[in-house]
Amino acid sequence: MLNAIVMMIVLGAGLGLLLGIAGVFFTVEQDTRVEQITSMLPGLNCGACGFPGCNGLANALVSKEATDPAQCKPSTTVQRDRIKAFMETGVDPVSSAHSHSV
Amino acid sequence: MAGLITLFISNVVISNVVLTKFLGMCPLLGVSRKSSSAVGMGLAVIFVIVGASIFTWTLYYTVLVPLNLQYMDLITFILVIAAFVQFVEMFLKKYSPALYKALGIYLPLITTNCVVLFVTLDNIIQGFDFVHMLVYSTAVPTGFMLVLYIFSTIRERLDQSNIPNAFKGNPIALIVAALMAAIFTSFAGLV
Amino acid sequence: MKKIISLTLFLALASALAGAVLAGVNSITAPIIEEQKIAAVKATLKEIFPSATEFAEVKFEDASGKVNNVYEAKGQGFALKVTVQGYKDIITFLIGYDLNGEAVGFKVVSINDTPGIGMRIGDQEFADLVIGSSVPTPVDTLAGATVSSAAVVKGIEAAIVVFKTLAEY
Amino acid sequence: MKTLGNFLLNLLKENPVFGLYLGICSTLAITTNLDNAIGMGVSVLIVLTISNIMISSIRKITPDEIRIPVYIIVIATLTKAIELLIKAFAPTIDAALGVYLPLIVVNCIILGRAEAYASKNNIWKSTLDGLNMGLAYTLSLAAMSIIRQILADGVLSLNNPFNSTLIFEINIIPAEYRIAIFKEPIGAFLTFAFLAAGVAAIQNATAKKAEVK
Repeated sequence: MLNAIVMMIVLGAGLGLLLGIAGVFFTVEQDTRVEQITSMLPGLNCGACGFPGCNGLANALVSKEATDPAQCKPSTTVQRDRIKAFMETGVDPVSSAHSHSV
Repeated sequence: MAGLITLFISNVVISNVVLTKFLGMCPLLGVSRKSSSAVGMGLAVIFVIVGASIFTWTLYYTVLVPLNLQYMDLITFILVIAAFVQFVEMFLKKYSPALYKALGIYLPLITTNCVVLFVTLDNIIQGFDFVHMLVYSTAVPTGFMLVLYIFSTIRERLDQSNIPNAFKGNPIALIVAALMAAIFTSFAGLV
Repeated sequence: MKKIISLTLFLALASALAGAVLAGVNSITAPIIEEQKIAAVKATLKEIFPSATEFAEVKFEDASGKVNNVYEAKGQGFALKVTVQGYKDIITFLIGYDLNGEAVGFKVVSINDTPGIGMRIGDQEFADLVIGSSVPTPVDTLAGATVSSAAVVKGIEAAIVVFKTLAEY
Repeated sequence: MKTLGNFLLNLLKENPVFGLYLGICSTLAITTNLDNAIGMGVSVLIVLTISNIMISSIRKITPDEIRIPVYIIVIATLTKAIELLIKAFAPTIDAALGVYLPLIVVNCIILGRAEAYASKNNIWKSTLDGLNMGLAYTLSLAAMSIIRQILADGVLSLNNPFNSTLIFEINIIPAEYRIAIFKEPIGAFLTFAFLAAGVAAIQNATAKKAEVK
């Protein structure tokens, strides 16, 4: 029991630290829109859209290689409309709606 | 040596991981639309599986077995795979943008690719030593890449053909997979 | 920096909880799983040696690599668990020899072979062929299922080699 | 009655397996008979529901950057726990499902629902979602396994997984007309392709109807 807990603490902390540090050292500037669209997709990375991963679809959407977020099969209509609105206006309807209400 | 070659060939063509064990179906249906992305994906999977196998095999025999924690295999393996994939992705993005463009973009897809977890678990189930583990973990994704590539070339042509409406897209791809499975069965007598 | 530490701590905490849960479940299930394994082997051994009461796993040497386990039925004979490569998949079977070297039982433990072709080695017909054989006169192959049955026959030959080292035959 | 109708409609329209192609690896692999399909379906149902509950209950304290690793830890823990319990209490299911049991971890349905639903909704809703999706998955597996088992073995049967006694067995197709190929990978792909095409046809038809209206 104790073995298991200690081993998992070490592993979890080790991997977390590794990725955390890597995240600081390896950051690369990216079109922020790609990141924003990626966060609006379901994040399954299932590949059903035909692009390599959610990031791939987001990239394609930004570069106009893909036009319809409905290519992402697992996404809901709410998510699709949000992405569409974001691509047309450059403003995230959800977060801007929040800021208005405040 | 002969045993190793048999192991390699039988896992590339005979007990092909996609066509007989049905693993890695998501990328097969998703990334197989263009043959160039099939090769990129295939190479990335080979790299990740070999890397992840070395890590998990070592972890299992140097940490889990001595501590009598064999039942922690699943959770430690999946964590190691997820971290390894993410680390490689970040590393490539920073230091080799060219390689990242060719292979790296497929990396996030791989964490949820069941072939990776399958190979790492199977290395242990089959009781492989280090060398057999290396051969096995190269052979399985090679078979995956082979099928992915053949599949993508067929699909490029399928796009041009007249298909019943309901079968458009994935259903016809699955029919193609069925035919390929039938063809690959005939390799069975090879070894 | 602060962020890295807090994230790491969260991940470590989550991992620790997971470890605790799994260790808990394992401590409940481990003895039951162990019992199941022994019970499963015992049931098949009992089919081969119905009158035997005591079974024990024995150590052995096998150059062919086909024989996995050997069980001794005290005063009755030996049962050998053998794994071979069939037409496409792996076949595991148990074969029992009494102390006179006569095959007294044959049971396919697991087979995942081509249905319609290889499956026949799991049939009673093949079992009868094997049970009629003995150490000096091993089995012939079964027509129509040559790859699978040839593999099993090779496995039986390997079992005979091991059996000879164990029994004073 | 209306909710049942809605449920069935959703089962066809938003079927996680045949509509969205989620979790198809295990669907193709283990649907050779009804026993395996039910065993796998119920395992996924349990893991999915509990993971939805847990992820929903920690959704406010989970840091956004590491939410995926945290979800993976939760799901992997549950899967291993289920695997150990099945090994202990239903060894026949364990023997039949083999390595596909631990592979539940990478079943896209579970991580997908965690990310798309449970991380954004309250515990009660997430529980319902887990049950709903899990049931749809189980029914899809059952449908596919029934077709394959009848065509390949000519019989439909169900065993009690805890003591492997036969619950029922119906002979449908006489031995000489059985199609053994449906036990094989080819049969799995074909059955899946036709079921998926059927679902697509229904989706197309309802979409057309909506357009006409």
